[in-house]
Amino acid sequence: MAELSYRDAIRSTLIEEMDRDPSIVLLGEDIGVYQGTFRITADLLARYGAKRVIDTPISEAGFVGAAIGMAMLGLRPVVEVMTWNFSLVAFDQIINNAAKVRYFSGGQVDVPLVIRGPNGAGVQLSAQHSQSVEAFYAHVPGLRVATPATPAEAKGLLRTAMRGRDPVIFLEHAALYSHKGDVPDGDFALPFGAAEIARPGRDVTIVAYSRMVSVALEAADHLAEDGIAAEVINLRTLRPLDHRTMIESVSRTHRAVVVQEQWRPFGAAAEIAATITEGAFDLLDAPVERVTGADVPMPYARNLEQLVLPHAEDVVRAARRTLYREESKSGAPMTEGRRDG
Amino acid sequence: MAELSYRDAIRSTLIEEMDRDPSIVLLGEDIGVYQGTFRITADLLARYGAKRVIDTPISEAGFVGAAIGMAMLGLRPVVEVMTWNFSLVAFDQIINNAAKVRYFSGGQVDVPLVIRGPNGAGVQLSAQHSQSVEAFYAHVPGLRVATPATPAEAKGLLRTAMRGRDPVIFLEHAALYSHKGDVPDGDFALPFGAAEIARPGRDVTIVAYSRMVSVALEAADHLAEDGIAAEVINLRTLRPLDHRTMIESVSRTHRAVVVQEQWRPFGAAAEIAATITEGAFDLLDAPVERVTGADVPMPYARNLEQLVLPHAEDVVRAARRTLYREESKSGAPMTEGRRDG
Amino acid sequence: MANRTARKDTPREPGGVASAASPLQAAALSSTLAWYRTMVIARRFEEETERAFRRGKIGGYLHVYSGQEAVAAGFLAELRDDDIFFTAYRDHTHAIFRGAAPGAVMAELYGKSTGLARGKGGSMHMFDVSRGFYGGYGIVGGHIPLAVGAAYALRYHGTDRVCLVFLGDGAMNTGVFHESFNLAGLWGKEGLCPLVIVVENNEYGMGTSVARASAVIDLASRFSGYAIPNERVDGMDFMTVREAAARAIAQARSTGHPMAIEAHTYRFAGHGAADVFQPYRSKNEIEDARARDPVVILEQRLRGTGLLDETRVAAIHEEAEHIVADAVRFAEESPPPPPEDLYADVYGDEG
Amino acid sequence: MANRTARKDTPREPGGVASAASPLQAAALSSTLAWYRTMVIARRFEEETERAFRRGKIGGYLHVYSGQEAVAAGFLAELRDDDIFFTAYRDHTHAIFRGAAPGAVMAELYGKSTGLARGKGGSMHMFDVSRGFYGGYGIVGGHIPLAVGAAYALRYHGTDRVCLVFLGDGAMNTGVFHESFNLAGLWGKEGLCPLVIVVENNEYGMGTSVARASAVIDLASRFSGYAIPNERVDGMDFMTVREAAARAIAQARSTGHPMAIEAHTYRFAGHGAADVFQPYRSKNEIEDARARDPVVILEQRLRGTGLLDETRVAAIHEEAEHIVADAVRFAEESPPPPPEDLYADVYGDEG
Ligand SMILES: Cc1ncc(C[n+]2csc(CCOP(=O)(O)OP(=O)(O)O)c2C)c(N)n1
Ligand SMILES: Cc1ncc(C[n+]2csc(CCOP(=O)(O)OP(=O)(O)O)c2C)c(N)n1
Ligand SMILES: [Mg+2]
Ligand SMILES: [Mg+2]
Repeated sequence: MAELSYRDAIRSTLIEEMDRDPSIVLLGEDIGVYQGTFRITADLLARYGAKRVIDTPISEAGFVGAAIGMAMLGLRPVVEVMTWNFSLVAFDQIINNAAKVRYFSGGQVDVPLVIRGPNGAGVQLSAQHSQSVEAFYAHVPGLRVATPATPAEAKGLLRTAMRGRDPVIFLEHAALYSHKGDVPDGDFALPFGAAEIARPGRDVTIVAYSRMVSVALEAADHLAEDGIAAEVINLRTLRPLDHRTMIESVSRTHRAVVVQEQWRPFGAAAEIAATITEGAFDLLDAPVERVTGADVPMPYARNLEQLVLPHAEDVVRAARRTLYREESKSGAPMTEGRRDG
Repeated sequence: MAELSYRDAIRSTLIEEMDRDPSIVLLGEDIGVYQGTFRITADLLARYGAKRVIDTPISEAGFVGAAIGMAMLGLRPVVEVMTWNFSLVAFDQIINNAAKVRYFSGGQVDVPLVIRGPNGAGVQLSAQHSQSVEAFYAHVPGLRVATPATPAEAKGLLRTAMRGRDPVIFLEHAALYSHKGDVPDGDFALPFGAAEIARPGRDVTIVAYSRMVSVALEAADHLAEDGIAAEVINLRTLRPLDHRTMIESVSRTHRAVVVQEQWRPFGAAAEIAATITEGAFDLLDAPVERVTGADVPMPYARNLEQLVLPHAEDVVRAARRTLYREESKSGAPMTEGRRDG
Repeated sequence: MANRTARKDTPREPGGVASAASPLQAAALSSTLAWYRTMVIARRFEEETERAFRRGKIGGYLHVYSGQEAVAAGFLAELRDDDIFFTAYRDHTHAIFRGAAPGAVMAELYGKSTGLARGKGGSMHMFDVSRGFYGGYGIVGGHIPLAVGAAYALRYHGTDRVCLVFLGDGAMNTGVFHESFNLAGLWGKEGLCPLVIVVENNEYGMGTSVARASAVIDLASRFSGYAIPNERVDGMDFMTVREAAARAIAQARSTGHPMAIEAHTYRFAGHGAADVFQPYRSKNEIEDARARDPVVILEQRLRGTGLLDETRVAAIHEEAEHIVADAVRFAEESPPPPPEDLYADVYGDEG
Repeated sequence: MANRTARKDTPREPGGVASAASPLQAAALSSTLAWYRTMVIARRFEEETERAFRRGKIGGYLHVYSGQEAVAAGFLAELRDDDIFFTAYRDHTHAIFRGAAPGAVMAELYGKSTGLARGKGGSMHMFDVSRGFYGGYGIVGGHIPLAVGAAYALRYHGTDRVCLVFLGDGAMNTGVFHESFNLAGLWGKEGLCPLVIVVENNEYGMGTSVARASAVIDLASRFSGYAIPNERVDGMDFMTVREAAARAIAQARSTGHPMAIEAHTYRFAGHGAADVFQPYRSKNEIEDARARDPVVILEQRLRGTGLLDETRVAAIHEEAEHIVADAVRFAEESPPPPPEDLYADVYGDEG
């Protein structure tokens, strides 16, 4: 057990796996000479050489596609997208090639590809650079989607991703890179599709992933002061999605809140809420509440950005609503209506 | 009132609006000399000339982006994507420019852009050419998403789209182009965000859009033989999404089924089901059922493709489950588990 | 570091099921006569697919290669057994030229479990990885970067294998074309991209001529923007293509640097089976092009050398009839994929 | 069909609020001296933004233009008032050169409601549509097709206005670069694309040099692949740039065909405020580049012509201090956007 930052957990996993498996190569913009915009790949060029740590031009579709071809030919590429926003120019390669080629080839190829990088918002990068892309990718069969919330998960899920046979969308959160936490030593790996109960509780279940897990835990603290014992579920991966853990929890708490950073309509929280409702309808004492980011392109101004992002107080209010300790949002405020465009 | 095919409803609307407004231009692959792969634009090159009917190279990001620029400078471009699958190479242009530029410019520009073309599956085009993209686009603020199910809607919604100030994702369904139906004459337009009750009923609400509306209506017929009066809601647009009509219906029927062609996880039906549950939780006698396509890339073989797509019988069974006339899927079959990757 | 694998005498059938035998087993690949014979078979095969499409036996899109045979033949004739290649969706003929059983190709078009992709892919997605065919792809230009990365991987593994990528003139206007070949040019400088690029310039992307789709019509010249050596050849003459292919493949193999060849050819049929009226080109234009039929051109060359005569030609055509008929029968009689296949091969790892 | 609009004497302030006056109102744009003065102001402005960023007054990314001033100045000096332009995210200076009040630009960086984009955009998204500045964009290459379509629209409306697009060397490796300029080349053949393309080649895309990012280093030559006339100029000399700009803009205006100019320049500061160590280049390299500071080069030229002397230069620098100080004060004192602004301008239509 060692204390590592989320950043170092990722970096050390890359090193451990690259030392162990020469078929692993890294590709991305400014991951080598520049040492990586978030320094995840610092010193790796010197350590492994230019053949294994490949600085690319600004050509996401090109190098993501090339990585798919490498993966089909026996390499294990790990692509860094400088931020997930830029993956949108490679969207077709990820959706139409990486996710599907195994299937439409009748199972003739493996695509052991990991695409990783920072996802999400929070540091005033404005509309084009503040997206959370999980709802796009988790919709697509053939992909796996990981959303680590802690350093230990970053290591454990990345190792599993790097040893698998399928393309993995590995969504780190920029705001978590400096967070520290205990990380098991050695060959520690975490399975996909297995959520964690981050905090046990009997009164209400709060489901979150990535950075929103800390928001959920903060909310749980506030609720505790109020005598409300919230159970916090950290999903860890969205595809596969762990139905069982959620349903089992809700069958005890009879209430659920789902927290998501991105736009509400057609967002990830909708799938999670629908899944819980389908699996535990008769056990629910209140509708599953969704706490999400505002349905607007991310504004630059700090005060507006803070209005967009979900905060612990929002989660607390939602949890209290499920317990009927707060009046509901019925007769939704003007902004609600506008939320759906 | 005239009887028109879905195809002719779209084509005649383009002509009516182009005759009326010289700022409208069409762009797309093979829409001119080739007359359009689905002949929507047949003869329009001869009628309006090459300056208004622009044949493009295979450069979706380029010409969608160019159309955004045209829209910012006072033109009203209507882009045809040969199929929506190809919009994925223009995804960044649509998400990061078309949807957001009004916002991050502080409201200094309009983007009166319509992107239209066939969406969905059904004719053995296999994995790369059989996608329904609505969940991707309906997630994004700044976009409007229309999903006409009938010739009248094709005309009424397209006219509204072509007269608006915002980018519209206009999702036609290839399998509907030859469908005929009555279309009001003259300046007929339909508002966005206003769903239609395609068939009234008191026992269960079936919510659908695009081609799945006919599947829902077929199911309603079968259910009727069984003494079950299903109300069918045709959403018409997904963004904005008409909450009121759905909630109002469910408050009468106390049961709902949502039908969607595409992959279940993180699909459009999740948002619809979550919205209904949030708005009518106490009125629901059963969990909202989702009937969706199988969670696999679309296979080519006809027998497998038919297994993927939702059919009326699936909707009937789901409706009967909400009425507890069919045992539930609990202890979900093996395929269910695999559905979520 | 050479890593030659001898062509397997009895190649394993796709999907591991029995099917009609491959025509390529009958004669040594190197022989021009064998290639003439294979081109005749491929042409007959494509004509048959169009018939089957009209009869509703084949669904989806169907893009045939008739008229362009000399391009794929010339290059695949020079490709080593352990080399690999990628194509767009106009891919039936490439599969047959590489040694896939026509029955397995036809079965794929019929959506049968014995198909080259087990019925999952159809016309646009032929795959025969056991023979180095890494697939046909349907998004125009979308397969290009895969080939660039595949070439890198071949060198990374320390082999002298090369990768070939076939693409159309229309694909040259896609963004991914530009990004991919800039990468190829960069990696080639390090000797890490043994890639041969084959532009199948058949003058049209669907209904749009090269001149209406590309700001420059000398397509090969665009590769200069990526420091990739390039030349233009007559794609209707098998011998010419094969010579150029030999040079390009040898170059790429020895240098690890990409080479590009634009083969000028013509599509005799419509873009796809749905392209009936072809308003974008004249009957005359098609007639003129057919006057330079690559199969006929090769036939005449061989008659010239005495390797072919009337009776031999007739025999080859008759044999082609039988092979294609067998392929159709095999496809007809093969079972559709079992329902369990629906969820097979979505993932390689367990749930 | 000329459609000249006189420069408004008191341009409306962005967001319609009062702010520090624009430095460009003081002198006729045509005067080289005025441009020297404006370049001095822009340089001081950028230095101030870096200070403010370190003080936590500015959030997000911050990309300054120091060292590249002669490029934007040379082109914008030749742009007519009714012409338009698009840029990437390194856009503060372009906004100031076009006449935006430094206070409004600084207020945008501070995320205030008086900002050039009402505080919605920040450093990467300066917009001043009233002056034909159609914005700064953050996705590399993403703005290029917008400019191509905008140019088409200008001609479609029957005007002789032109569109300028600034892009970086790194943007030349994006797919959308290729797709967009192929379209521009095609539309230009019809006289429907009055576009001037300005490549701001500052030798690096973030930490990646042109030679490591592009298979060819003669970037201008790539435009030949789209039949777009192109030339390369010294981007450090305002006079040289301005001459080339005059030619290119006149050409595009008269022919409706795109023209491309690669201006060779250098970025004095890090890529962004976070790029402190700059491991990708040496101190010496930066020193050498600073020896050809575009502001100093223009100063020396003007001293040579007697238009400038010691006292005049000192006065201009002092004035710049005041203007930038006023801009900062204006930004500091401006209010943040009101909460209601959150849902404003998501859509243009109701509901
Ligand atoms: C990105 C994308 N856009 C559009 C299409 C539709 N489409 C299929 S084939 C084709 C023409 C391709 O022409 P070319 O590359 O010359 O190949 P050819 O068909 O001539 O062999 C088009 C536009 C597609 N498949 N992918
Ligand atoms: C598609 C995309 N990929 C990556 C980035 C991250 N990024 C921002 S600026 C930049 C370098 C751009 O270099 P260049 O075009 O030369 O412009 P310069 O910064 O030198 O002015 C990169 C890689 C981005 N914004 N967009
Ligand atoms: Mg072609
Ligand atoms: Mg640069």
